[in-house]
Amino acid sequence: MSAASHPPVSPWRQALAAWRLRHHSKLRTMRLYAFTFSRSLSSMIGLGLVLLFFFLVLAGPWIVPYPEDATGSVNLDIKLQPPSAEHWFGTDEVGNDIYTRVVLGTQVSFQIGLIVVSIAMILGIPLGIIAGLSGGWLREVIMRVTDVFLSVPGLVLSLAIVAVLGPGILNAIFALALVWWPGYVRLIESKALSLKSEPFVDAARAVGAGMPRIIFFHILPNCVSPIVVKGSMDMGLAILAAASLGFIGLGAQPPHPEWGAMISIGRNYLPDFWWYSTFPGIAIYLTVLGFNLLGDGLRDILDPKTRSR
Amino acid sequence: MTIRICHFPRLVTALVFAGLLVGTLVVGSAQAFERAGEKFILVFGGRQPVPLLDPSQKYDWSTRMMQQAMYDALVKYENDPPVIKPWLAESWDVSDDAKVWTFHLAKNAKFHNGDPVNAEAVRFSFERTLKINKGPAWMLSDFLKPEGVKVVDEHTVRFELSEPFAPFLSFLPWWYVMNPAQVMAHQEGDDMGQKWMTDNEAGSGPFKIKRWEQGVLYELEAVPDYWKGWPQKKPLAGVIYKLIREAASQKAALQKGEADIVEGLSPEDFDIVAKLPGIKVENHAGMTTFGIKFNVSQPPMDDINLRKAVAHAFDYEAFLKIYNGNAKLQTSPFPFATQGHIDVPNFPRRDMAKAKAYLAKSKYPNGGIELEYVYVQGLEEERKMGLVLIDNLKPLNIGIKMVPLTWPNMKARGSKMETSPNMLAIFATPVATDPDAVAFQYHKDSWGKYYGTHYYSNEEVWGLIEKARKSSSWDERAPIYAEIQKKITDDQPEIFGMLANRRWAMRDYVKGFKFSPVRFTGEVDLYSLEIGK
Amino acid sequence: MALFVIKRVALLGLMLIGLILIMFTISHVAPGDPAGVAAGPDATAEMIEVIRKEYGLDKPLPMQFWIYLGDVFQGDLGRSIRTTHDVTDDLLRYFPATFELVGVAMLIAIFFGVPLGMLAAVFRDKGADHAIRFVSVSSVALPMFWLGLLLQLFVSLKLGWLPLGGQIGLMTERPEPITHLLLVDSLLRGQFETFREAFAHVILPAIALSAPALAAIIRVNRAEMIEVLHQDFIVTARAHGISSFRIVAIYALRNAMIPTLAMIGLRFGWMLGGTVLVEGVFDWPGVGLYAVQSAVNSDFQPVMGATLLIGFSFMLANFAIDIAYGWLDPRLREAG
Amino acid sequence: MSAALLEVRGLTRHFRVRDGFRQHRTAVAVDGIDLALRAGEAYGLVGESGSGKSTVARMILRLLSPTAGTMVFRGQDITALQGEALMRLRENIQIVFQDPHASLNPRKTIFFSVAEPLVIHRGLRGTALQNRVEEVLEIVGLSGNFLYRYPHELSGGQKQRVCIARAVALDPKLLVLDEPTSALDVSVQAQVLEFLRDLKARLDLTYLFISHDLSVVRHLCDRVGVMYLGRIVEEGAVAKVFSAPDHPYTQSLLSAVPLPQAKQPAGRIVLSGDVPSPMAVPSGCAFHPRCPRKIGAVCETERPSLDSRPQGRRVACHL
Amino acid sequence: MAEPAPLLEIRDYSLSISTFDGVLKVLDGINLSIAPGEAVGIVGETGCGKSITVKSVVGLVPSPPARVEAGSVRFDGRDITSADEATIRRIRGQEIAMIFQDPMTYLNPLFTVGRQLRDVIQAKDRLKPQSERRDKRSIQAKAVELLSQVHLPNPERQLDAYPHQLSGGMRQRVLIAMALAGAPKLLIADEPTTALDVTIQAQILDLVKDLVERLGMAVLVISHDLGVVAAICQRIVVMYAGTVVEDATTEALFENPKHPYTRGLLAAIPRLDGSADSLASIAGTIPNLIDPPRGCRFHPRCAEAGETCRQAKPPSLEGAPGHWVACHIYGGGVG
Repeated sequence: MSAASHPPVSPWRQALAAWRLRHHSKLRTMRLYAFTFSRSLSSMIGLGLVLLFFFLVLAGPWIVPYPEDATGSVNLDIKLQPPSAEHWFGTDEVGNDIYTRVVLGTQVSFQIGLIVVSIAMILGIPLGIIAGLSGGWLREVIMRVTDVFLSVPGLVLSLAIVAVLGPGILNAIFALALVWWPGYVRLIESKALSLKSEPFVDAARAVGAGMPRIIFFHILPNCVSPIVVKGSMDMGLAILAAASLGFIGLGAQPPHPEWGAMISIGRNYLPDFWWYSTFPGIAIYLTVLGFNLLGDGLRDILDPKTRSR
Repeated sequence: MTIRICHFPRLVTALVFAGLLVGTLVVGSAQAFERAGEKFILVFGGRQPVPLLDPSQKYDWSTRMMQQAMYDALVKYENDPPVIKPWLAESWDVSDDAKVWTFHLAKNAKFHNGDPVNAEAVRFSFERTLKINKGPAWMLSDFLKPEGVKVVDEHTVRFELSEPFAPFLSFLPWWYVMNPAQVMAHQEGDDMGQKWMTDNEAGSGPFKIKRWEQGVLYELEAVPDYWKGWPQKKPLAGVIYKLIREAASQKAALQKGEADIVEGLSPEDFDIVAKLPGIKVENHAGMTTFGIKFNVSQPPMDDINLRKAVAHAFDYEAFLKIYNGNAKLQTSPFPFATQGHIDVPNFPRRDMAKAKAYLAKSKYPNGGIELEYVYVQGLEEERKMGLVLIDNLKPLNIGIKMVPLTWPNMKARGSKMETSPNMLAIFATPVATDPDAVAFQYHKDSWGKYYGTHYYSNEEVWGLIEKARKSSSWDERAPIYAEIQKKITDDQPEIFGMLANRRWAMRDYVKGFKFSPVRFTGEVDLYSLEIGK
Repeated sequence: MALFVIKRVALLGLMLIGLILIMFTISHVAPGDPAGVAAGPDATAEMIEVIRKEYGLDKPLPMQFWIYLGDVFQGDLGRSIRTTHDVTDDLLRYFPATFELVGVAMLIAIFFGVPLGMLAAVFRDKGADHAIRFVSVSSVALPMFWLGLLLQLFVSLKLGWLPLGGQIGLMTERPEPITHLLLVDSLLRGQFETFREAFAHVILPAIALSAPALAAIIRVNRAEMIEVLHQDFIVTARAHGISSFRIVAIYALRNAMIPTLAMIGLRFGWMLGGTVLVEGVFDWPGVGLYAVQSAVNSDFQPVMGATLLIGFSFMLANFAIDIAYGWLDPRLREAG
Repeated sequence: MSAALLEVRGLTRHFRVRDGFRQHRTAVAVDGIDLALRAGEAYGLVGESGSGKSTVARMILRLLSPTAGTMVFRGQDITALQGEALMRLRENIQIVFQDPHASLNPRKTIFFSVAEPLVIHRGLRGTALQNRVEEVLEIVGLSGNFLYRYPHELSGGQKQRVCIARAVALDPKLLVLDEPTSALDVSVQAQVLEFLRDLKARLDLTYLFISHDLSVVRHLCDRVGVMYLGRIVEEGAVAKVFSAPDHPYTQSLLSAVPLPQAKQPAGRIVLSGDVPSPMAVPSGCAFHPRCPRKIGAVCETERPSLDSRPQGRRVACHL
Repeated sequence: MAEPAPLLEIRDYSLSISTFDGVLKVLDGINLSIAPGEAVGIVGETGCGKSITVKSVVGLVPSPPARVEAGSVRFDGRDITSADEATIRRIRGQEIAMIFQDPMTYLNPLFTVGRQLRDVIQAKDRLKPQSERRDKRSIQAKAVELLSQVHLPNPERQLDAYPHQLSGGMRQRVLIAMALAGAPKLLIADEPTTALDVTIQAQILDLVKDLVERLGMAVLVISHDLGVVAAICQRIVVMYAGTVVEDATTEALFENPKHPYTRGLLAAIPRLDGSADSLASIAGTIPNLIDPPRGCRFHPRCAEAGETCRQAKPPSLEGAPGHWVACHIYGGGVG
């Protein structure tokens, strides 16, 4: 057999083949994940809802019929009209298209969810690692402070914070992030604590691995699954919490199309103008449902304890 | 792992059974509302609590409604247009310089505990309010010192003002008379009974407290032998003020007959309930003006041309639309019911050509600025006005930043010239029908108050205001107030808005409703009401 | 045990101080002027000063904290600046209603959550399981204020089955207080009509409030039941011919109840938090509504008081759960 | 007697144990043991659960610090080594744990696990690293296509080989084997044991072999120490100790093992009672409550010392 | 041979379990019989199916995912292959008792020993006619009696103890006491001593042996440890990958092992007396049961395998009296 008889193999292809060999196991695991995930109807519904949500976040301004209605425009002549062909979800008290506002509300919710969860992770994960690995007084201090924060229901604490700072989307985000991080400390601390006594961590110590190495190569990679699962769930819950603040009147302010605030205003028009508070409510429900189902599905595939049947 | 369970139906049965149990408890429990005894108790469904009953400490519409029911003042506002009627005072004299006022008290007036209402009680009540220096104290504190109230005899009391004050009488309906014996019996420290008076009354009015459940309801009981008697054939047995915070609940309560009068519905809801059988809506022009105050002391709103541009760009019709026609646009800085109101000629209305012309003359000929619009968080109508502003000012290339603040924070912002926002939405109800009560809002001494956040400055106007309040002759005062209205309009310290109608929805058997525009938004005079069933 | 309790109580006190510190810190970065609020709309500068002195707002911060801390431990939570009421009095007045609401909601959540979780575990991956899981996930995702509005709309307004809001009918006299809990008092006083009315009033808000807890209890109970049913000792019981019902309803349930109990404790706190949403919707005269009303008006002392009360109740609940743990789990009951 | 590679004196370890609601109690896991490993030998440490044998292993690796006692490795006191010196020690002493599955990071490839010591100590990377890892895996009999697999894809025996590969990657002098085969099936155990024997010869290793399985120790080790409740009760050459145990505990231990043969030997000693808790170690000779040959009060009051007996044996018994 | 009718007889029993990866052919034509009063051991490595065989027979393997593909099970003269849950439970309760590997996890940690023991006694009583059921008092007495039967010191006091308060050996005794509650005809001991220390193991083995002799019940011991089985049993069944490869008396098995797997297994065991100089190991690994090797399931690891071994499943043949081997070599079919 001569070399000429083969078509020349492009280096790109070679690299790909090498890459596939190296990551053979990972790819297989991914395929397994995908397969397991796709077999669960509820997970797929969750994924679908979350994808829809992200689609609306990105494409919202281009697909809504009246984008200016989300930035404070007034059409008092058509206020409070029931759902119709022009206004799928009806109009609100100043004649804005509720469909437009609900769709564009995804952006507000997405911002809130993402920022709250990110801040919570940025604060919570390092503190959790420190507390879990250090032990002694440092752990005590971190965990006790965490306990204090967790001893008040998050909604009440954020209510108090917003009450002081004044209503507004930024203050709401700040307040929610401030009450959200302790959850991550708890999660990571307990995970780190149990990982710390795993033989493979002992083994790493025995071959001379230092603290940073143990944290970054042994503890953190094994915390990824619970973080991903919690993160997904928390996206939904943070959106829900922000909507709750909006409902009380302390969250996002007009003309921001925030769902909770819309329901809050809409309830003044119940029961005769039912569509006003109904559609934002459905939007919250579906979004939170989506993130929850997705989180559940991720837990099923990432957490080996529930994976084995 | 699945377990084959033969006995599981047991569990299901238990669940179903429990459900049924709950069901039997509930069915039929939503019973219709009934009135007790031969007499009727009227139920008023209101949204605002009455946290603090003491007339020396606080007034707002719900509080004053209760104070008016339980206390008497020397005089009382009634009717539309409002007139001042003798009440505890049967008559009064005033010196020519409007400095000394003498009141002759009714001889049969007595407090709920039987003590007579005498000159000493009046003196004590004024002294108490002035000393505590809260609530209505500001109305008179500049002219009346505690020492200025003199007991002449058992039934005569004299007020000696430190300087002439023509509108004196118009403020007196809000100065209620309390029983000194009861108040001082509950003094803690030197609080003059403030703590006790929060949830208790010591009045002589037509009603007294029966139940006082903070945050839930307040029940009043009629005083059968009220010293002034009852105007109606079949007086009420009492009134329940029920806190119903949600519009939907208010409507439902009204429909089911669980409430007889409700206030504070949205304009749409009033229109809807008006069409329902058995329900009528009282609809009256009020004295509350809605305006958007500019801060004229700070850039950019110190530029009169910008102010005029904004005022001419604003769509005044939107007010009428928001209220479904149940509002009246202002034609002067003064409300219609104020004495001496005139229709100011060329009062600003929407005119984009003019608006652009004014803008061109201003320092911001091409717009490009963003103005802050501060309003009370939770006030629907103010929020909508904000949205209207955004919409209206877009063509001028002026942006609006809507900032909802709680009332206290908003007041805090407005209390300093530097922090007072570009635009501030204010509902203001003058406490008296005398024009001074409105005109004085544009005086330097009002700066920093919630109605003085414009920091309006015009020496000439100030002079006129001072001159008018010292004169006791109406003929002399009337032209001055006409002049004041025109001058203020010229200076455009605010967008002069509208006066929204006051509306109450009530069952059609509620009779004896007497409207008076000088009362606050939801405030009803409970004294004359009856149930005609 | 005594030592344990003492330590826990000490910890409780420490956490309470921590909470007070957090709340105090939060409250003192406030931009508004509390004294100005109290003085009322037409107050003059000197009127405001009077109030500032009266509320001790003129003292330095650490001083104010120290005073506040002392006051809290004497049961004095300050005064509302808006209403001049004693916050402690207000809270005492409103708390029984909240407690009752949360109690009923928790009973609903447990009463339905535990059996449903069990059913779902037993019929894992069958229709019933899917249906129950759907209910569970939905209950989390439904905003409870919106659920409350829907319930009002359909059950009260449309069907007219249950009252729209409030704790009791207008004309109904409250029973002479014994426990200050309406449901309990009306029963103790033998006023069954009042009880029925109060019960009818509590159902809808309690359902709205219980939704997330119901979901959580179902979820935990299901997961734990599945886990427990996989355990070896279940095999022992089955191998000895003990009936399936007994195995599931007694053996496995007791084991699954331990984590469920932890969830219940956690949810108790969240429910207390949920009252700020639900009480407003249903006009329920409780602490949550009080907190929201105060928060919206920047009246901070009541918000602080309510937060402390809710936090403290939550801590107490968890304390109780810890004790209940010992009762359920002999491994912890050990030793005196 | 050649110089000891590792010499342990009075090694002691206490644990603070949480016991229900009650607060901490002290458990004596290791109670002052003396031990000397000669270079090139395989020393077996046997005992039942709770005897403290694994704690000894962890202390030698400095994964746990001793409560008391000293450890000298190749003439250097390693009891309190820190930093750089500790790193160097870990090049020379390595450990293989009981559960091969748990001792491999489930999120990392085999390559990562085996490479880890090489990266840390030798700073290898790239091809050099790859070559050395393959070489080491070759030593333990695993060919290169295992490199990018994850632990869950390997069988128990393969995983244990990976663990051994990681342990020998740095050419250590002493290998501590903590029950390396107890999680494995008999046939796999046989493979691993044979391989360990072979490896020791090839790499010139010294083994500290910890096990509860007497037959395995008998098969692999030269000398054996028997532990009971944190103390060594008997020590000596494997063949001697197993054929003629001196300590009553050793005797009953050996006698208790059911043999895979048709006829079980007659006269088995079956001890009564349970092993006492390390939180309540009996006074005197810790074995006295169960001892079938207790001679009297001295056993209850006086702790027997580990005395040297002929043929290099040591026994701690009053007999 | 005049053997008594077997107490338990498993014939050509095949079982499959469906999993995520596919259908596991867990058991393939198992034959096993136990005579009354006989002590039989099953040995084999992890995954050979020894545990699932008995669990399946007594209905402790949930179905689905498990499915009996073929075969029959007779117990005490009755065919129980497809008996309903109630029947199986009756047999489990009354006639077959089981003890398991880890005595800690097989006792409910939240209930006292007494409660669990009384529940078991009561459950067994329920299967009897009303008149024979015990009252509360005699249930308690029975519980005490059972505990003393397994030589648990202070039986009355131990009834109030929780499992965690007992040592491993004591827990195993409690489990044995539970097993004895119904006076079973057959005791199945699934790895009864694996979690125990050697000295405790000896105690339990002694106890079991003693009980078998005293009560005259049959016992089936499942273990991976040939020593444990040898200590109790008269007959040993060797399993490999879901098949029975050899079935012989203890003596015959150790003296004259026939199947290559049995021989490999014996050669792999390190000896306490040091008699094994080097350990032989069986090459290769346990096959994947989703797609097991055709023919003899051992053939890929068998040094002596021939073509027949790759093609046909070897029948079980009685090479010597009572010594059954499933191997083509002994059927003369290797070629």
